[in-house]
Amino acid sequence: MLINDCKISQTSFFQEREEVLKTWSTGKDVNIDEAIEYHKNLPEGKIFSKVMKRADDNSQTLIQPRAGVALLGEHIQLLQYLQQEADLLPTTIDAYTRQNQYIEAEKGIEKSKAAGRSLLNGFPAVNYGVLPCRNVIESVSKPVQVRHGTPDARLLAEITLASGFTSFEGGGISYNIPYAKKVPLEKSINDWNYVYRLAGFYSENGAIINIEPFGPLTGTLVPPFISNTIAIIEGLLALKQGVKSITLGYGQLGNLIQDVAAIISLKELANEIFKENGLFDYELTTVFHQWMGGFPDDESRAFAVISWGAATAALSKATKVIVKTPHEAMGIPTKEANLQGLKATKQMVNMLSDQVMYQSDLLIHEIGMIKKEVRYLLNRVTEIGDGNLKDGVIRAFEAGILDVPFAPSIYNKGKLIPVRDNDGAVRILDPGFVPMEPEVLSYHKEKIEQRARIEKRTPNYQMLVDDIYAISKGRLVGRPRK
Amino acid sequence: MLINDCKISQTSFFQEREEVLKTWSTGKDVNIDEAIEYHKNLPEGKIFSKVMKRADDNSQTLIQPRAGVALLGEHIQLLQYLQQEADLLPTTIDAYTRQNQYIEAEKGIEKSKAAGRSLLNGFPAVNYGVLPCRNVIESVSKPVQVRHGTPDARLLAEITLASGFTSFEGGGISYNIPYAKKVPLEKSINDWNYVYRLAGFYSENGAIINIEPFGPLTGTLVPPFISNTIAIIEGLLALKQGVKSITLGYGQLGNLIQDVAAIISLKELANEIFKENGLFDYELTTVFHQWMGGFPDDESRAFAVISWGAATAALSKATKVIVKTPHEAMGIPTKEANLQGLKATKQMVNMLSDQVMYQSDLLIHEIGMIKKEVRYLLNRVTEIGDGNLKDGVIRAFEAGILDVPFAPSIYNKGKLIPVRDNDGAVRILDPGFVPMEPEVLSYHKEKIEQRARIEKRTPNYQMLVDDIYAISKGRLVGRPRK
Amino acid sequence: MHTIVLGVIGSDCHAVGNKILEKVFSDAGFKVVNLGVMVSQDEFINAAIETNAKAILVSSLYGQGELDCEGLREKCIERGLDKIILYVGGNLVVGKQDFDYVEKKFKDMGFDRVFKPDVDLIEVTKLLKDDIEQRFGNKDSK
Amino acid sequence: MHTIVLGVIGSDCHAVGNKILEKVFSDAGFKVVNLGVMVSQDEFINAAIETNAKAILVSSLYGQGELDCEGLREKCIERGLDKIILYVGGNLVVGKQDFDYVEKKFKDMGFDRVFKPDVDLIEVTKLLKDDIEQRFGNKDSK
Ligand code: B12
Ligand code: B12
Repeated sequence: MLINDCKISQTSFFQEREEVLKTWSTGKDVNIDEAIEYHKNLPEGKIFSKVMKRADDNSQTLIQPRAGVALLGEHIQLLQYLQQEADLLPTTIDAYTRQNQYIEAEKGIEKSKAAGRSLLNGFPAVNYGVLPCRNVIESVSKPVQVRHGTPDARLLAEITLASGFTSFEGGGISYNIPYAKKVPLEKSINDWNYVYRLAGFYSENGAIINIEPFGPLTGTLVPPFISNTIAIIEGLLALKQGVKSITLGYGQLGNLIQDVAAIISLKELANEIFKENGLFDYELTTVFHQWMGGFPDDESRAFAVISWGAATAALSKATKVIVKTPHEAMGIPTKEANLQGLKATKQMVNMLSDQVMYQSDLLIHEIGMIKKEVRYLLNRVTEIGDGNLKDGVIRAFEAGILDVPFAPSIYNKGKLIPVRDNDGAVRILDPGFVPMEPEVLSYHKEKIEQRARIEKRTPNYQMLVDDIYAISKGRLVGRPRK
Repeated sequence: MLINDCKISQTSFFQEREEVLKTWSTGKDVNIDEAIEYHKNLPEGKIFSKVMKRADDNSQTLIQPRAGVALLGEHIQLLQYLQQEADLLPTTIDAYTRQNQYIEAEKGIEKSKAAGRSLLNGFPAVNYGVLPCRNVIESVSKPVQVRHGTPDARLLAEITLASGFTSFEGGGISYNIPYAKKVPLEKSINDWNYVYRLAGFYSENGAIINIEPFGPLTGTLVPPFISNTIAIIEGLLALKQGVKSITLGYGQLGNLIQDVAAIISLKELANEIFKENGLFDYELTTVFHQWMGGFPDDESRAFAVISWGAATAALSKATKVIVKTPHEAMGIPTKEANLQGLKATKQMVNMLSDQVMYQSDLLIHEIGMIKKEVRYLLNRVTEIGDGNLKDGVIRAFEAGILDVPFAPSIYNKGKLIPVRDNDGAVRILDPGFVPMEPEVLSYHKEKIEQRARIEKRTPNYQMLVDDIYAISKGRLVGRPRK
Repeated sequence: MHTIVLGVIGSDCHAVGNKILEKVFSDAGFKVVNLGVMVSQDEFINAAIETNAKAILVSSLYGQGELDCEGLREKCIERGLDKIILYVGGNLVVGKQDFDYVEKKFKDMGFDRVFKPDVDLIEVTKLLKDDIEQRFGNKDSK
Repeated sequence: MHTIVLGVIGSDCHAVGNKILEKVFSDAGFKVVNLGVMVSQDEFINAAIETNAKAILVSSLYGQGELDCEGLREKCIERGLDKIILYVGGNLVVGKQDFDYVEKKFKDMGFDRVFKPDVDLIEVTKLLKDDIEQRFGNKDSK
């Protein structure tokens, strides 16, 4: 597949920029030239792309939590506390900021001050602005990334990149379809092309910004070929805008072979496709998310889910793993619970870092399968876009060719139905309008029928519901209730 | 290999029995005929062999804790509490009883009553006697096993089997060499042949007693071929005395492939060798022990170690897994901590029960390797015993042909030195007097040299010490300290 | 058949539970008007008025429910929905907090019932039927 | 070179830590008389008398140390070892208990120092040298 999307021109980028910086008062403090100098003076150990690259070279798996609270001082304390165990730090942004509701976020800050605890589910970076955010960067000794879920993250990117954050999560599909209801893809892709261009501009000027599309999407039974396809698309879009450090992600599903195959095929195929498109000047790393769906509320059981995610991440040799906590099912974790998740993960990753990956027929088959599915789907998307990836994506979602299960967006068809097979791998029960080669689809169906036979029921919505609850109720496959 | 050990004759068994029952006052209450009837009236769900067999048929992995306290009422409460999550129950015996120090145990009971908490590290079943022990069996709804570490367990077996315990752990090697200092093997093997004969007598009369040799031995870097050899020897000795349900065990070392290979080769080879020896009338199941060496004292890290054990057990399709707790490094767990270990394990085992085992070249190679090593060693043991297994074992330990690392027994040479290879698998640095085929030994050495090269040091005692501490300090291979 | 309005309040995008709630309440014989995710207080109230609903079932998963739900009862009364039943469920506040505290907080805001994430939904459908009959009488009137 | 006696008390068979202690204290310049596992109070005292040891290092891992260590100090005094240094370390009681409580309990029994399992052993060799010099003077006398 070859795409013809182009880089945003310098003029139109800077024109748009002017508007963006006006959308909230803190925008006026952004000075990109000064910011680039600031980045260049950061020590290597605080630069995301450097730390990721080194880990990848050493086949290491780094660990990173999610964390963000409303108040600046507390947010800094939180990160300082977590860096004792974490290799990479996050700053998770609150849900109002994600919707560009800065007035609501402002209220949230005030109410949090009054309540003496965070009433926001993250750190409202835009409201704080550049200097307070630099405070975050300067108070810790590890690289910090912005993690969020924002369809229009232009201002957030301007402010946080200017503040010295060296990595920015998201993409025009992955931060729209699972996170928004009514944002047109045309808009979110444009807005994210802006973000990529901004990151590209920094990078071209010697301040490399790592970009990480959000792999897990809705985190709920998303088949690997869907999420890998979207990850590669977002990777292509980002590289086209001059991004040089890209981390592609995937959310654990629970079947070891499928999960390892997903990470391996993601990295291999992304490299192939980037190069086919004449893109060579980049560093590609991977991120594995511990299970992103519903967690068990018992903390001991949650530890097992966390540990299995850590084990799979290490065996897949993902460059980093995003860590859940024993509080996952209940609410945003305390810093102590967050550290617990990190410690369990670190122990596991370290114990497994010394182990080689086994090569089995099953694994090789699964890798081949996912690559084949992704290539096929990518070709359909480019075709329908007449070679233009952005147009292809928009039309593909419209037609249901790209389809993410359980997504809240009205621009997502929601016709594809996944269920687990008898080994817990996620397969396609009904592709909806997603194009799949007939023999591939029948492989999926066969796998599901095998499970159905064993469970003595026909695969239907109830099977899917059982799968949704399965891990939180203590297993992987949602067996019929007795 | 063919062995000529014979079954103890009825007369000499009952002669010895009379003496055994006199060694503590509670012995006089044992009535074997009544006891066999008692067993026959137990519901299937409380019979160890039945529950194990069913699990094995369904490729399920059951979970079992360790637990025992000094006072009867509290011990019952403890088991009732644990059975909400456990599939199989234990009764762990205190260390005085293990040394037949019933007077000390009596004092321990009294002092525990006075202190209001258990001062013994287990349940002193002999001191309680048959009827109080039946109270245990009748207060719970799952099968209960005696777990201990007693070189001379004749009276303990008499009392607990008469009480309705349907499984008994141990063997003449595995409950001597790691647990005692000065007990001659001749004595412990004879005493355990008595126990096996007793279990055989029950079994021949319709009350099947499950016997489980203690696989992990010292739990500290015991190479799989050593522990598997001893497990198979004890299995043979047990079957020769009429035992019909046997569970062979293995203690996790931490490298996934080696651990899975150990369980698979153990089961396959045991079956081969039992049949070669004309033994057919038995049910063989397996038990996998979560890591038996030093644990991390941080509870979150302990959860990761527990979870990795659970995962490996499930992937190896062991019939049951013995569960550690987050308190492991600190002390005998509270009942809550014990339950936590069970919950994490259950979650993991259930999530993985749906996954098929991968067949990789590495795994197949490792299985073949262990089988080859065990066969070779078994043959040397039988040879040196002139076909008699008991004599062979005694002479083999004397000559260092059988040798268990870190064992406290003066009858163990302690010349074999294991260390981990670069993937964390346990290999032989120095076999001492343990016979190994040259090409096998050089395979081990090569593996270790590979690690030594990477670590830029020569393999020595410090490497071994680093390996001993490794898991408790957060990794699998004890890398040089910086 | 009782009509009920369902939705996830505020800027919350968690869609999975919402789809399951729709299914369970439909199966239990309710006429479900599902507004999906990211629903404002006004959208809830408009839909309830338009469809003559007996209850509004609010979900909040993302932690900011405490901020989003404030004033909903008052607004309902303002708009003439003086009898409407208000349920709320999910991960209602930020962090793992004592449920009694959370329940009281939302009851004080005017919710009739407050649910944890792991509530048995079949039980809730029964509760809701009872509550509706009690508040509106056994007939199908508002 | 100071002589010290090492062993695991009572019916305790935990051998791994004992082997490491022997190595560390030998490397640190002590003459170590290692009695191994399952050592009775009398065996400790006999060895200390025979070898003119300055300290007895007791290990207990299996939880019953509380029972096994009772009276060791008194017995030492009875047998004329009135100045001997007594250290104890390991998992000293049954269960995960507050270390302050454990330390006090064993100090009350007459131990000079009480150690957790994860103690830095190099530190302990230094402490022991200091303690010996303080109690016995800088010369090699008892
Ligand atoms: C999947 C998931 C996501 C997916 C959602 C995809 C999608 N669009 O649906 C993604 C990755 C996008 C996501 C994003 C975020 N998430 Co989220 N997410 C989850 C997760 C893991 C599972 C949710 C789920 O689907 N469960 C399965 C369904 C079946 O269960 P359920 O949602 O709980 O719904 C049931 C019950 O709650 C109950 N119920 C719900 N409402 C009502 C109402 C009534 C009346 C009744 C009776 C019952 C009821 O019945 C439902 C059906 O059984 C939960 C944690 C968990 N539960 O394990 C976190 C969680 C809900 N997310 C959380 C957060 C904070 C976020 C983010 C803000 C990101 C962040 N800071 O990390 C963003 C939200 C952005 C936004 N605008 O909303 C927090 C909320 C924290 C809190 N309350 O303190 C949670 C609890 C995780 C955590 N511990 O931090 N998330
Ligand atoms: C391996 C092991 C075994 C092996 C021992 C093999 C052998 N012969 O050596 C086997 C399986 C046989 C075993 C048996 C039992 N064990 Co065990 N075992 C362990 C385990 C997992 C590791 C011990 C170890 O080798 N650690 C590595 C070494 C290097 O560390 P260490 O032993 O702690 O020693 C260091 C320190 O303690 C310190 N130290 C020790 N003594 C001293 C003294 C001084 C002066 C100083 C300064 C320092 C010091 O320095 C040492 C070197 O670093 C521990 C739990 C853990 N730690 O994770 C349980 C543990 C010690 N065992 C325990 C128990 C109860 C038993 C049993 C009674 C069985 C049972 N009920 O389950 C039997 C004991 C029977 C008997 N007669 O003693 C308990 C003790 C409980 C308590 N104190 O509350 C523990 C803590 C497990 C638990 N949480 O239940 N065990």
